[in-house]
Amino acid sequence: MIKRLIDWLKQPLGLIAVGIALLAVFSFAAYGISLTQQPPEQPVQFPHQTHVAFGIQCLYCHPGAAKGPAAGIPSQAKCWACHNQIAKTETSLLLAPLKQAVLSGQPLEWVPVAQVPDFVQFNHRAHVAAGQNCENCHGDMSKVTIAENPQVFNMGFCLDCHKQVAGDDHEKLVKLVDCGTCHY
Amino acid sequence: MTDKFSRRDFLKLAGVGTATTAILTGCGPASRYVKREPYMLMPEYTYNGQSTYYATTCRECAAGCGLVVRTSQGRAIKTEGNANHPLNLGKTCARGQATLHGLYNPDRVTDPLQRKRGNVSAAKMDWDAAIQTVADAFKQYKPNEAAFLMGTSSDHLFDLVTDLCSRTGLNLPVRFGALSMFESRATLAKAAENLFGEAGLPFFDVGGAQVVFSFGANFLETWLSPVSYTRGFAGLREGQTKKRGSFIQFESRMSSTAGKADEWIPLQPGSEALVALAIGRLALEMRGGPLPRAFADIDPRTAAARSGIELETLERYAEMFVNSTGVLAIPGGAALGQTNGLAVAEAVLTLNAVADNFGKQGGVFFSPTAPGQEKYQRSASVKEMQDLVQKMTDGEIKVLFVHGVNPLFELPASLEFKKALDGVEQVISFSTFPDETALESDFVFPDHHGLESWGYQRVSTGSNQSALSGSQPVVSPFYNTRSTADVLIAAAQLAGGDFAKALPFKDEVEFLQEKVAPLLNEVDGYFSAPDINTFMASFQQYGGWWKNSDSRVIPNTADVFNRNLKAAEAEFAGEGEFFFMPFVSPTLAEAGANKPWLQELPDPTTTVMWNTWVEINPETAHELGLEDDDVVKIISEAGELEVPVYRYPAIRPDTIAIPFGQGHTAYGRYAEQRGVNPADLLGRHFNEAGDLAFAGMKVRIEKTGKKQPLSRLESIMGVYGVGLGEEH
Amino acid sequence: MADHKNHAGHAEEHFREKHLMLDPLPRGQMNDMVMESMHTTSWKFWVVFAILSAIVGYGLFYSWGTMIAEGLGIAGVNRPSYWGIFLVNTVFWIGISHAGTFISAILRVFKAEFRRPFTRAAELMTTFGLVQAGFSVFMHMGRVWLAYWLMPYANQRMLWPNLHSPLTWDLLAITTYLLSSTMYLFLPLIPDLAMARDRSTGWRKTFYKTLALGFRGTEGEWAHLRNAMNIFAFAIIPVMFSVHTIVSWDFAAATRPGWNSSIFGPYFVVGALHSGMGAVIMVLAVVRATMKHMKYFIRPEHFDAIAKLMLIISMAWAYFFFNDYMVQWYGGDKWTHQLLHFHEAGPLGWMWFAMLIFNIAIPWAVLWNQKWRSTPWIVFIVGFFINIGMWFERYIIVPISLSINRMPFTWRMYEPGVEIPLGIGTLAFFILLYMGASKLIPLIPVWEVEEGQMAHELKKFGRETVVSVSELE
Amino acid sequence: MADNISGNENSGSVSLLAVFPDLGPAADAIEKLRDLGLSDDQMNVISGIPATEAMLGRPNQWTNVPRLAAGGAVLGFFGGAFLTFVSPFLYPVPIQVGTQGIVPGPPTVVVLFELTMLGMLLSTFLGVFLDSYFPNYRPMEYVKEISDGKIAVFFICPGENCEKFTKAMTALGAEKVEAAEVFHL
Amino acid sequence: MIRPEEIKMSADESGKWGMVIDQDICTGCQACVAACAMENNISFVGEKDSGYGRSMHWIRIERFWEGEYPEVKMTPNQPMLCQQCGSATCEPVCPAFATVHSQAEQLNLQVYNRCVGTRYCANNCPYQVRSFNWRDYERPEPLSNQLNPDVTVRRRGVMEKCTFCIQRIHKAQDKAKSEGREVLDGEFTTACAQACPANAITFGRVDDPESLVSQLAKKRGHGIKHLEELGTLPNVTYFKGG
Repeated sequence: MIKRLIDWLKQPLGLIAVGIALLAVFSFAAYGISLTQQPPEQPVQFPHQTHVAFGIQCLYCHPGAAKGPAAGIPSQAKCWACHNQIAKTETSLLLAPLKQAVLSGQPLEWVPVAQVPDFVQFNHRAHVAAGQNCENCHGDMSKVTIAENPQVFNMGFCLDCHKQVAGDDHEKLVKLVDCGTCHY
Repeated sequence: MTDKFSRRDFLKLAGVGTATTAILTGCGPASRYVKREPYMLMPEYTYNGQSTYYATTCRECAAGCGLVVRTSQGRAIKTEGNANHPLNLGKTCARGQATLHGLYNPDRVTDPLQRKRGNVSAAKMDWDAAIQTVADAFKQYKPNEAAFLMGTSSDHLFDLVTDLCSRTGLNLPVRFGALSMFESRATLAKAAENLFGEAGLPFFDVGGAQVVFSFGANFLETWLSPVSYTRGFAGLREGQTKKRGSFIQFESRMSSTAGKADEWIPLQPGSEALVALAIGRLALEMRGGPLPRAFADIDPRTAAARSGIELETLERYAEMFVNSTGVLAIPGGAALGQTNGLAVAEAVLTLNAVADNFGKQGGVFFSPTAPGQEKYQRSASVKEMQDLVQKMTDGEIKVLFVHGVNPLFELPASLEFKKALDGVEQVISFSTFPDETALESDFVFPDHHGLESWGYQRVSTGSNQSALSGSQPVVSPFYNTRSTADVLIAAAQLAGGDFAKALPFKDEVEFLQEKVAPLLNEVDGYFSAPDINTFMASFQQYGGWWKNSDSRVIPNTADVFNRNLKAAEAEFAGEGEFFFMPFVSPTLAEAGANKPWLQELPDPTTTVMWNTWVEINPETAHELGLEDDDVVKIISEAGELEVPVYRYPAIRPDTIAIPFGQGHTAYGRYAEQRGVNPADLLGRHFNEAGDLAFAGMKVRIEKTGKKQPLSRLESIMGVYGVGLGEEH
Repeated sequence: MADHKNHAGHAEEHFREKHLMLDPLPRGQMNDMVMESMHTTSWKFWVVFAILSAIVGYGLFYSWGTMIAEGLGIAGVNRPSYWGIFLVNTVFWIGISHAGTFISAILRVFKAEFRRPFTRAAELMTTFGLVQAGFSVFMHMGRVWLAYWLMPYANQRMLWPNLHSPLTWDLLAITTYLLSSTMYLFLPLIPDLAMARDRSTGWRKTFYKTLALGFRGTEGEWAHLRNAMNIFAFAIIPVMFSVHTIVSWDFAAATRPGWNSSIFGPYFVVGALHSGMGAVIMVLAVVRATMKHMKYFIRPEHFDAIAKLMLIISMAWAYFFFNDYMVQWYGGDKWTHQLLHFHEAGPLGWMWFAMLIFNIAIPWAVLWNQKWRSTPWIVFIVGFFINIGMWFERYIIVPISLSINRMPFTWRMYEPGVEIPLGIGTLAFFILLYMGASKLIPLIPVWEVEEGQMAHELKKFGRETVVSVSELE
Repeated sequence: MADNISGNENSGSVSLLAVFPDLGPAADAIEKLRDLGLSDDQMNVISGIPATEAMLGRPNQWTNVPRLAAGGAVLGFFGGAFLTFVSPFLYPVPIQVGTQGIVPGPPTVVVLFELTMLGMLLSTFLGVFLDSYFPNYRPMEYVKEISDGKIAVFFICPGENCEKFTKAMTALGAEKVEAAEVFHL
Repeated sequence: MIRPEEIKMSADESGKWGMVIDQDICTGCQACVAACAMENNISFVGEKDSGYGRSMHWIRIERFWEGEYPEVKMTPNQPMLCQQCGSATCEPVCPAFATVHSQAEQLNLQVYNRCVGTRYCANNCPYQVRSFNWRDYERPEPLSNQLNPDVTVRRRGVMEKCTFCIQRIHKAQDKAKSEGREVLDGEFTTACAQACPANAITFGRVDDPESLVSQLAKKRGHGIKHLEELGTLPNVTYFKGG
């Protein structure tokens, strides 16, 4: 029985079948991996590009980036400050969750998009102070609705930039590639 | 440190931080689908990921150290000392550090509860019903049928209750705490009154002294204000006077304070007064001149014989009095907790007169009274507690309100507080924790944790400056708890009549403002303000209000030498052959057992963690055939308990010692069923000042044949050589 | 074949009885005997197999799984004994593995003819022992799922392993040794697999055919094989020495009292051989007693020969032990003295004395007697004691010595926890693998035996008949 | 190469396998075959024991194993050298541990040694595979008696004269001489 | 890539951060231990494990006894923590480069995420100040609210040790940088030094002769460094006093 199956698989048709099966497995795996790279489901389909188009600066909503480690998500009060003056807020389906959250006093549960592992101590302030623009890491927000990660925040991404920034300054390089700069 | 104003609307913060969930995943892969809740309304001064620091007051003991609490995203992260605060100058003890484990303890009372006494399970109530219950209790009973039993902190609530009671005719609140019991504060105050004509807590300037004689005072552990006395000790050693000061401790067991002494004198328990007087007399004789009356009756030879100290040693100490400046003698601890405690306190205080150090650097002062305080108010002695217990037992008290104290644990079992509770119709506990007393109450209306609370605490000793330490919430309440002050105010309003008039406040903060308002007119303050709102803002920002200048009081010493001093020896109750020496665990104190990191802190002397032990001299243990970790039964006239042995090399062979702090039957998962409570062994014996003679017991030891390994940080092999094999 | 018998025609009868090499059987018959020994399986085998499988399942896999899930807390390791029985077992199994190489490589190089029938049996021990050593060392890692970080490859961040660390050398050395000993097991096995291929049917046929790789025995194949085996025999000896030396450096390179000793390398190597020879002789005794036809191949002369080696190695071990002890005793600092005293007089002092009795006193008392040496059950017991003694030696070196350091405040005894089922699991797994292999792999290298029999003859010098060996290669 | 001469591929010639009970006759047979005009690469000996070339009177077998071993050793050495001398400098700033040099002295020797040996032994092993064309599961000339200790002399007779060769072999003691059975190994 | 001669060897240097501990005034009160645990998210391990040498204290206070009763004396309390050796024996033995020398801060780093848990470093630490996460120690809710977000929470199988509160170093450096100045001496300190009621612990720059630690070391003069004879170049100086 098994022998016959093996023999059949050795036929050209069988080989094609094997090929198709393998292809299916690989594409399924690739799909699975790509799923993990999709931006997650958010409570509000927040259109970054619209806000950027209105000329709102990143730091207006994420002021922590210039001050300390976390950029932060704006408080609902901040959203509402503008939105309760905008007529569309009353009608837009997109904005219904915001309205509901503000009125009911329940916080919106955002899903973090840009994340580093817990064993990495990242400080926004130092990076902003060093002249890094938001889009260097987070991509161009005028082109996306929900924030996406243009790249995986892994150690290579960090180190490549650190090395480049340090250039020929050895002391700076030592500081910027020191394990203890990020891991403690 | 950044100083930030706290605001009332801070309490409305709904957002809890982002980092919690992320942090919980630890070193593992960051969970991708973490939820982050933003602030509903972010305070202007807050930035995400940045810490905000709030000044408040530590409520782990009554000393009133100033804290600066680091908060992040609405969570309290770390307590640090308030560097401006005159009591602790930026320092904390271990308990102050671990207060966060009380705040975020998994076993806190989360809601108002009604329970059948003794039942662990309880029904949740809402706060309206709770307030109604309190109001009903006010109205239902006659004023003298209600009693408040309160802890030693916080003072603002005590003031509020005092106001309530005095204006409505309720019984005045009684304050109690095991720490003040073991400190024999009543004795110290009484001795001061007898000697100086004024009751108050003496302040001993250890830092300015050159020689310190301590008669049992464990001032580096829990005594009065350990943080400030530790600073004083550092000053003694570092030599504010350019010379490393000496320190001699008389104590039958080497406490961790005695461990720092240059000389530890394990004198016969009960002979402290003799020794103090003998040293004084010898010194005065060396100095020449007439002998004052106080020292006339003592015979140094007898004293030496009775105390077991060589006469030469006493003479050597007497020489120190004669030859050194800045000699200081401190009475305290177990020396006062004996039947002759008052005599000891008076003798030792009088010894200071030989050094003539009153009101001088390195000498004895009166602690400054706190701002707005007329005179030192001490908490109840155990004798006074006994009176309360008697009234309860007799059914004179119908409703008992308990806050900030856990009498079922802290009072000696021989006082039979449990039985007394049976005579009370309604017991209402305001405990934050499901402690033993809360478990025996009909209602538990949980107060906020200290870090969630408003309030103030008077600094009663340890500081040169007159200080009122301020509390403010550093985080919004974590559970459905409510400030007891608010509950009482609301209940009083609900009860109406005298009650409503007695507490005519909107809430606790308004009460606080009224209380601190007189300070607006005080001069020499750390800050001043034109109006109450500005004042409160600064009060919160700086963590209290204190005077800038040294406001210690120089005692009136006119009659000190001319009194007749009794050099009585202590009497010991019970049949046993061992003196029994309970002492407060330096790391746990009376209320630390529920905090896991305090449990994990090794005891400074034995390095034991998570348990209770009995200290027995190795020689004695050898005679009794006891090894380390053997469980023995300790039997006193009042009770018995089983506890594992720690062969302690620095204790008199005729003395055994057990730390107080463990032995809870309730109080959360970290405290329950762990260790024993030595207070169970204490009988009802008092000294002349009404303090418990806790060190006045004699006990027996019986072997049980059981073993219970003690968890020690130290190596029993490396430190004691046990198990290393015989020497070559 | 008959010719050989004729050549030996004059030999004394007892020579043939005694020496396998002088008691030739036709190759075909020997092949059949070996095949039959593999095929004959009694119910007892399966009972033991099942019991061992259960022990492996619980002791090794379930316990290890639990430990991975819960952390090393369920083991007995603590401060200061950060390494416990895990490392004891690692060293022990690496020690066991030394016997195979010693017998098949060193004895091959020195043309010790008695090695021929049991080289395979010993080499199997090398490979399977190393598997257990691997298990033991991986078990002790806190995050074993990241163990691949130790491999010398650059990860995504171009992080290479730390080549300063003795553990990295260990990894390289053990990998080298495991690979090379497996290859060295396999090369001489090819002709025997071809033999088995020619004589089996069904799945066994497929199995042997696959493993035999198409070996026929042409001149070229033999020449390549011979060459390779020669290279291996020489090259694997330094690898073997280096492995246990490096294992000893895990300890000797540390700045710890009692460990930092330059004699540890050879001391460990000799110790490894000591336990390894003990284990070989135990295995041979069991194989001889339980498997069909093995009494023909494994004879008292072999036990005699191995036991002689054991005696010599025991003496060498005693020499190195004393050497280490003497130097530490004489020149050691106070911590070293404390440690030596602790070894002898501490709570586990009995272990130190047992070690000396098992490793020195018992072998010396028994193995001087040729009759006892030639009695399998006696040498089995001696081998058993040596292995216990050597395990004790490692226990003294690892957890007991770790108990004492330069910070007396941290001294503490070590009490094993889940290490015990794990350790028993590795032992059971070793036996299980061996039992399985004994049914799948020809335990006797028939071609080597035949080659030896061809080379041996009896020769008369005057009145005396002696065995003479021709060098065939 | 002699291993692979195959009658099937040389159409018109016949492969024969003469099975001898012992080395001596086999060596004689080879001598005889040579006398009969066969060259050394037209014959091969298949045996169950490693009979040396000298025993059979055959030219030395060429084997690449020692050379491959040496080559592998060199490769291994360079691998080790890469790890020890190069890999520490592949970081932006070399990682410092203790006060040991970035390239530590004695540990370098250890790593070099282990990787050299690993390279050598691996390549020796692979050398056997390469030189012997292992694994090889194609049908080959073989008789099972070989693993019973018989010596088979395998040769190619150039077609017409096979009778002559068979006779000669039988005369020298061949137990059987037959057209080489293609044996599915 | 840079050339080897550019690598600084800390043997020639005095280190950067250091500590001075005055054992004469250390009262053994454990405030430093508690402060350290709170600051650094150290797990508590419970009675059984803590009594079996598995407590996670990054700093422990050692005390011994001298003499026999009644002449017995407690030796000066000795806070023992990672000495941040200039030539640390823990570093070379880690096969995974999980414990390395920070060339920027001259500290011994323990990189938790690189640690595979061989525990060789702990064996080789002469001070025995490394603690290992033997289990995933439970931290029941809501205790985790107290966790310091600046410090990684360690899980089972990872070695950890005192970091000289490197998160505070970084914070101070970041603050100083944002204000365009150097970090001032005493601007920040470690959690243990901050809590110590006796001020027995002083932390600062040992390579700055003007800093308080350097001044103290100079003033007291006869400080000792533990196990200095092993060549570990520890950066913690002890004063026994008395």
